[in-house]
Amino acid sequence: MESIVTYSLVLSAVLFTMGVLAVLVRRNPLIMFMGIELMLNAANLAFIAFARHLDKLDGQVIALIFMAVAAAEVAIGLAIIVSIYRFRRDVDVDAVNSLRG
Amino acid sequence: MDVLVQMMANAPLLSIIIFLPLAGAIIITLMSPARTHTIKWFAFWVSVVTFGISLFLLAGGGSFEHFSHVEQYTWLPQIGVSYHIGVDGISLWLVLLTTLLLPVSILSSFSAITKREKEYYILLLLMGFALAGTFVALDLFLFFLFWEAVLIPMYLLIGIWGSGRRIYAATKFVLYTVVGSFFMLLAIIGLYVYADSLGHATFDFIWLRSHLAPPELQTWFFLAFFLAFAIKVPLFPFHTWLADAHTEAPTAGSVLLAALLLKMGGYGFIRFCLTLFPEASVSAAPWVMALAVISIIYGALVCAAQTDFKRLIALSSVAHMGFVMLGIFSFANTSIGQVGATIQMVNHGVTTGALFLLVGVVYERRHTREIAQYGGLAAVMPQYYNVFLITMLASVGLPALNGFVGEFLILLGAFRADWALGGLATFGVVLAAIYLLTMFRKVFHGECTNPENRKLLDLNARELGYLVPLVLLMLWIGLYPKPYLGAIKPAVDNTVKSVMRIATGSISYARSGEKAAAVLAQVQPAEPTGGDA
Amino acid sequence: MGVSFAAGKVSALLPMGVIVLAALLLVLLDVLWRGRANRRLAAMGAVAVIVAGIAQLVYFPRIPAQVFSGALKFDGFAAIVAFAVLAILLLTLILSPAHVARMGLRGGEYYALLFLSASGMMLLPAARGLVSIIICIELVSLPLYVLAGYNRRLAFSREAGFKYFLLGAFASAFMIYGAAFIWGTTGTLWLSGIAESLPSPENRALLLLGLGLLLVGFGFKTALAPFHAWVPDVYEGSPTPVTAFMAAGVKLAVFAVFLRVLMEGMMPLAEFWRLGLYVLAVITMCLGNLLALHQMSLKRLLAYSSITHAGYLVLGLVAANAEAISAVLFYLLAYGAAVIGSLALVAAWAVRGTDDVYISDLRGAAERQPMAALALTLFMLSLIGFPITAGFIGKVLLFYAAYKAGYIALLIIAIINTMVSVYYYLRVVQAMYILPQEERAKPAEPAKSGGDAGGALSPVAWPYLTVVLVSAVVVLVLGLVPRSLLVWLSIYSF
Amino acid sequence: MDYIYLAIVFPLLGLLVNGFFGRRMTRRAVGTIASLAILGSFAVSLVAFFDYLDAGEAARSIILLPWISLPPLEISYGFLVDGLSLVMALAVSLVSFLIHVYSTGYMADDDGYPRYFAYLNLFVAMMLTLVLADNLVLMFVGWEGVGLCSYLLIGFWYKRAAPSVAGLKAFVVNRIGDFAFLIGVFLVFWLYGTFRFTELRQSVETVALAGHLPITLIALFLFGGAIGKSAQFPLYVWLPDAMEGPTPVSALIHAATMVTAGVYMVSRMSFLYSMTEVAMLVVACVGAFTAIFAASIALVQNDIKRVLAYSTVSQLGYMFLAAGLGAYWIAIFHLFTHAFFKALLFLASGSVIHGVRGEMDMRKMGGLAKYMPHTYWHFLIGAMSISGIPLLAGFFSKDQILFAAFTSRPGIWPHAGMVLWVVGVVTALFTAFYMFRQIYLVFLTKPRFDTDEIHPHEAPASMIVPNWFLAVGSVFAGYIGLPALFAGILSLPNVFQPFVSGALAGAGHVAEAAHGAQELIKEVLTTSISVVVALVGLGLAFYLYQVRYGVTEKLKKAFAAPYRVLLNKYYVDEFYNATFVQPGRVMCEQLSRAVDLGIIDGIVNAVAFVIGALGQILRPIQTGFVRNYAWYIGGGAVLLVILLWLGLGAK
Repeated sequence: MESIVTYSLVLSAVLFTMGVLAVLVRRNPLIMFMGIELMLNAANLAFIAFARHLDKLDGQVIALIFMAVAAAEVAIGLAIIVSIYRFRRDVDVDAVNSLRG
Repeated sequence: MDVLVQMMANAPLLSIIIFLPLAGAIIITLMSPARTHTIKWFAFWVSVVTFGISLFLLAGGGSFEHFSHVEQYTWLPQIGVSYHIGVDGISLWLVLLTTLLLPVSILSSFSAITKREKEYYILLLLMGFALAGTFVALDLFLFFLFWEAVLIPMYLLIGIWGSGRRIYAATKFVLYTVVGSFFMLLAIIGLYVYADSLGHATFDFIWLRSHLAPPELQTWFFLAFFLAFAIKVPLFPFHTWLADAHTEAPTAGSVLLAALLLKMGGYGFIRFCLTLFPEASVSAAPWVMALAVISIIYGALVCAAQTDFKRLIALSSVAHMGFVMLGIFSFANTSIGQVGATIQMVNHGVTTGALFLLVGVVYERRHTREIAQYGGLAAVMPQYYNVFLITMLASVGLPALNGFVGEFLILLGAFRADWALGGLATFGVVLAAIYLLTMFRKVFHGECTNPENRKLLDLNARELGYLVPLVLLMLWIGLYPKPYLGAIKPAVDNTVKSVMRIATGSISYARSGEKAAAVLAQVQPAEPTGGDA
Repeated sequence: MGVSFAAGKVSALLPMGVIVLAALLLVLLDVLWRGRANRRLAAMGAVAVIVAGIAQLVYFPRIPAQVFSGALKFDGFAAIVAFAVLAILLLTLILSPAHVARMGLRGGEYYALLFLSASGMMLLPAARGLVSIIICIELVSLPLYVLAGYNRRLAFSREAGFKYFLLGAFASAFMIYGAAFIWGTTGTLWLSGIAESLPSPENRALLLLGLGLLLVGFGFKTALAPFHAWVPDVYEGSPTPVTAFMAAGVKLAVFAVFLRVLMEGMMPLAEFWRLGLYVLAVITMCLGNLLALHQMSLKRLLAYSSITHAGYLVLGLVAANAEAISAVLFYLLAYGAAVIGSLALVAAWAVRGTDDVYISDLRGAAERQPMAALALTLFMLSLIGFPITAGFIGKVLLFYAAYKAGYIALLIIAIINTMVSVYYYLRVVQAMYILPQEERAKPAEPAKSGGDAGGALSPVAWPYLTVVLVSAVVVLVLGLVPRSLLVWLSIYSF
Repeated sequence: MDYIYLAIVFPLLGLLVNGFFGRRMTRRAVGTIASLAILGSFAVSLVAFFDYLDAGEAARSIILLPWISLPPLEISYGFLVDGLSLVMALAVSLVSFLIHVYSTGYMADDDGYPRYFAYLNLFVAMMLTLVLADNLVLMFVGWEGVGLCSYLLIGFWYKRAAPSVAGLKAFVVNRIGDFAFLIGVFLVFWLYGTFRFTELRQSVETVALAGHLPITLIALFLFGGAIGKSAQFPLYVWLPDAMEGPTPVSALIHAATMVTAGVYMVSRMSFLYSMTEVAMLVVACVGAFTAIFAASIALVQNDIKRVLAYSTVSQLGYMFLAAGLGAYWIAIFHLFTHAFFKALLFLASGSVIHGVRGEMDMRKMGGLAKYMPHTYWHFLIGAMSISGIPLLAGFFSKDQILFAAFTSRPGIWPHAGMVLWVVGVVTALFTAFYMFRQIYLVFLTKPRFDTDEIHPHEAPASMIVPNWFLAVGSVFAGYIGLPALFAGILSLPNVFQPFVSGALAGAGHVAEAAHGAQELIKEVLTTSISVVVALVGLGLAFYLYQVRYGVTEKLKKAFAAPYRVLLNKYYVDEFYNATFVQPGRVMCEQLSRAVDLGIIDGIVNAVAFVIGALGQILRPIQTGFVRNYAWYIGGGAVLLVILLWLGLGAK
């Protein structure tokens, strides 16, 4: 496996982990959501890298598709988060737990 | 009349017996809850008609060695389930007992139940439906269906119309039973898979009976079935649901519980365990017999300490059903034990059913079950005294009453299979006398001091109406059991054939003393060779 | 399959085409009718569903139909799922108007979103490549994120939507990342392809990593522990019809495709994922049951029960044999019927301002509304897996499949869980039939003893009643005479 | 003789009539019906008796109906008519009839009148079933049936505590015996495959298994039943308490008939017993011990009926002693005579009690002879007969028992005969003493009751007439079975022995032996000894209670300790109470509370609790915080991947 592929894979792994951590440790929904985007892009990066490795175009196509998916998610997600904003000024997710048990 | 008999002989009797109560229940759902009087009598007559029809089972005059009145319709061919029912000497009397006790318990509820009558009678009829089905199902899937169908009506009967800690009792009853039955379901599926592996995916009892699973499989299946049945019976360590359920249930509920639900266990053992898992049954026999004997002794001892009228009778079932279990698993070269067990199931149904009805009579008048609350009733309620006396004696196993026939045969068989356990069990006869007579004494003898009791009314016509038939039955079975045994014997022999072949091969009866065996070698012509003959 | 963009038999797409169009149409109509046409919209939608159903019937794929160079492959299995989804959608539509009105919401997008999600569900079982699968799952989920939080007036609902979305997106990110690795190691995303072009055993680590991450996504959608945590909150918070739609629909569609992915794509890797799913199944069953024991809110109880049932269903996945396919599908249908029915009653009885019913509110239901009580009892029994109900047949089939595959230990765990579950399902029956009005069932715990109004159950309005009756009938029919369904399932499995 | 079952049917009819319509009929009618029913049985037995003689004394067994038939198990309503059963049937029905008649007077003003006669009829039916049965199980039916009737009749006055307790005690103690009996029955079946006496006898005698353990076991277990039913040591305790019942009941059930069932059973199974010397010796020893043991207690009792009760126990001991020595016919003979004089004694005592307003304590009686002459004579005759005053029934039967003991040489313990004889003689002494002590205390010494308070009166005719019949019996019943010696002197052949011996084993070797010359001498010797002993006892009583009236008080002080022991019946009841009853009760309560509710049910509830608790404990994991949930997902992902890789490692 040529080095560039390996590097980009490692990079994507790092990105993914950062994304996960962002979701796990940050309390601001927007930042968490960014983390998720980071994870998605890590995935895309992985696709590209593998495309290079396998020498197939599919990977890049797939990456594009998933960007679209990500975009859709953003649209929905922001809407939802905004709707939350409407009702509570502070957007600390740790304040949102009226449903539990 | 003959025409009628003919007609009935051709009719799908069993299906009618099963579904008539169900139909009745459905019709009642359409009635207005306010019209309790109509509902009562309607339910009553439905059950009476069912009983009448069930009598035609005997009309054919055929022997019940093999299944008769068989009906089989494919139901779910994709998974090899068929609606397959039939009755033989073993189930015959249990079915009749069911159809008899249904009207009895309905009649006994007329004045006892004063709230939500509609639901009550619907549930009673449903019980009749499910119970009858359980005893005639010849397809394991169908059997399990009816087996479970009994639970919910009984749960509600106890829960809604029960007394005291009724919710606890009801929940305990269901959960306890479910524990067993789901494992049984697993085993049933296992059997199905086994049949499937033989290229004939089916739940059909008849087919499975002729294609036994290999012993090591049998052992597991047996254990699963054993748990389910042992809990229902109930056998010694699994009996604690019984006391609460029987005690808190309304009278009719207790009657059905004691007389029929417990029989589902015994019946299950003799019909399914012995037939489908002969090797396993034989190797388990010593343990089961031991448990049975423990149940007999332990149950009796615990009874002796009860202060609650109903609880005492409830626990006495532990001892009595212990006898049944003992009989079923006493494998020797004879089927006497199993025959005894089968007839004893009927006896216990009649006797204990009657006892619960009798307790219900005074409970309805006094609303207490404390034995201490009573005393000196003999003077106040002479009729009641006499009926109770006979019933109690039947329960004690006095000769010339039904209890003796069963217990005698069981013990005879058990003694052959294992003289030590048989002997111990025989001692249970003494204990039964102790706790029942003591209770009897406390309730009926002595001065009637409590003013509450002084103005107690004796049995009225309705009460006599449902008690007398039972008493007559006790006398009949006690004095002339021939018709009953005549139908049971061939069926049992036919059922236990395979078990016996294995058992007589194994040690399980050589234990009745090498000496005796040696003597038996010399003594003969009179050597008893029953069972597999 | 290759890369050629043969459109294939597009006619097979017609049903979901109808649904998608309907979705768009509903948005337009909503604008036209200025959002005051809740009922009419629902009616329109119903018509569309029926049309789609007919289309589905007409173009029933007796021989599997490839579309978009095999990205979608319509076969009997997919068709059956599609039918079921349509049925679920229809029932939801019947429920919705009344409920939407009661909650004082606007109709428009609500229906559109339902339809979009439904179209995704219909596509899912037909999807044949990981990409299409993931897209379909997104198509199913995104509208639901919104619907979950649709009841904006209720904090619960907002919170539900928020949680569902955040976690859902999180999970799907895992899924996509997993897909990347699978593609990278096998060079294909076609299920059939994956099975063929597996890397040599020694360098499968990455592939397995990918598979694992993929399973995370599926686990999340099907509510397997430990990915289940969102379920109770979302189910409780969402508008009840949406909950019903999710519980029945999402489970159905996702499990169907999950089955395909594992059995068509990953079978050679079975030895690996079986272990993983085995463990998940055990955790899921036990956790779901134990947490359900003390619930006060019927909706939440059902949420936990849905987790438990997901656990049971995994038995089928682990077994992964021919029997399992029809068993899982049957079980899903049985479960769907029961859960929709019960949630319909929840919606009908919803206590003012909560969109939920507490078990303690059910007291005396048997006397006030005997038929409804009877129906709810029936549903509970079906969820337990009691004879003469669909649930029983479903359990038998499922257990049979698992037994045949030789997972006795897992079965025993499942059985024990079933026993435990009896307790909390009976609590519902007990409340309705046994407990008198005045006395308390269990000491209602402070946090949630809100709706203890003491059996002030509103009478069941006709839309709810219809749904209840339909589901009751289904439960009974599938319980007593499931012949034809069993036949279809045996023919149209894959 | 096929009609013999009618003997059982008549009383049953009486039961039904009195049971159902008794409350609506006059007392006279009830009494008459009951008595007639029994008379019917007597007539039937009598006719059967003559038919039997005509038939050349050939045993007949009639099978009426099958009862429990599961081939090879065949139990039927079959009756065996032979000398033994006929003698029993005759004695039972005759005595019962007389007692029925007596009861019509004695119970005249009791409100349980119909119930009383219904029970009494049932009893006779059961007793006849017992003696006529041709198989062990049917015999057991009668066996238990009479037990039931005794339970009902002892507890007849259920309103008072004592009778109902006594009834309970009787039933339970009997059950303990029956437990052994049943086991014997099972053994019989599994050894010989039949319950019918005739077949049993064949297979026992054809297959020589003498001294074989199983046979000994059977014999001992069956004897266990007899111990219970016939109130032998250690199960005799119920009989004295049984005196709580109405006196005629004590006379009929607890003296004349039921309690002798054990003796009858042993004789009926004699063919089996004579196969095992061990069992025989056990029977003899238990009998002898019981005889002297009970007699010694009777010496000091003050309750008029208890003395008789213990005397019954002791007389039953004699019978077993005889049976145990193989002298079955003598056992039956003594049973026969005993039925008369003991019934007579009880009925007489009944008349006394009736005369003194239910007083039973002999210390509060005395000098009643002049108030109730008939009763006095009855009692006197009975007493003389039982104490073996020459030429009365009791004399002959008891004398032959002692002679049998004197001459017998059991193989396993040759000196047993002599020992048993000594015991028997001492018992005879005791018997004579306590009987005449009773005579003096009750009838002869000066009154010890307040004469203005109580005006003793003679019993009505209905009570006196039957007693005269019994009195006659007590005098002459002995002459049908005279010992060889007297048979020679009075040239009255012994008809009894040959009549019953057909049914018995070993045909009483004792008697044949008696023809030898030195045997005659021995017989003279023993006879004279027992006569002397009887007279000594009489004289002692005369001396202590007549000549030096009151000296007994001094004696009581002198021998305080032994007196108290005897008065308290060796504290046996207390012993049982302390060792079995109380511990048993405690154990049951502990079992019920600690084990059943505590442990077993505890475990069940504990399981439920643990599951529920787990549910509660786990709930907090559902925090409601998105980030926790996210953590779960992340963790789950790691777990899952690891699990998958595990599979890799495995490969």
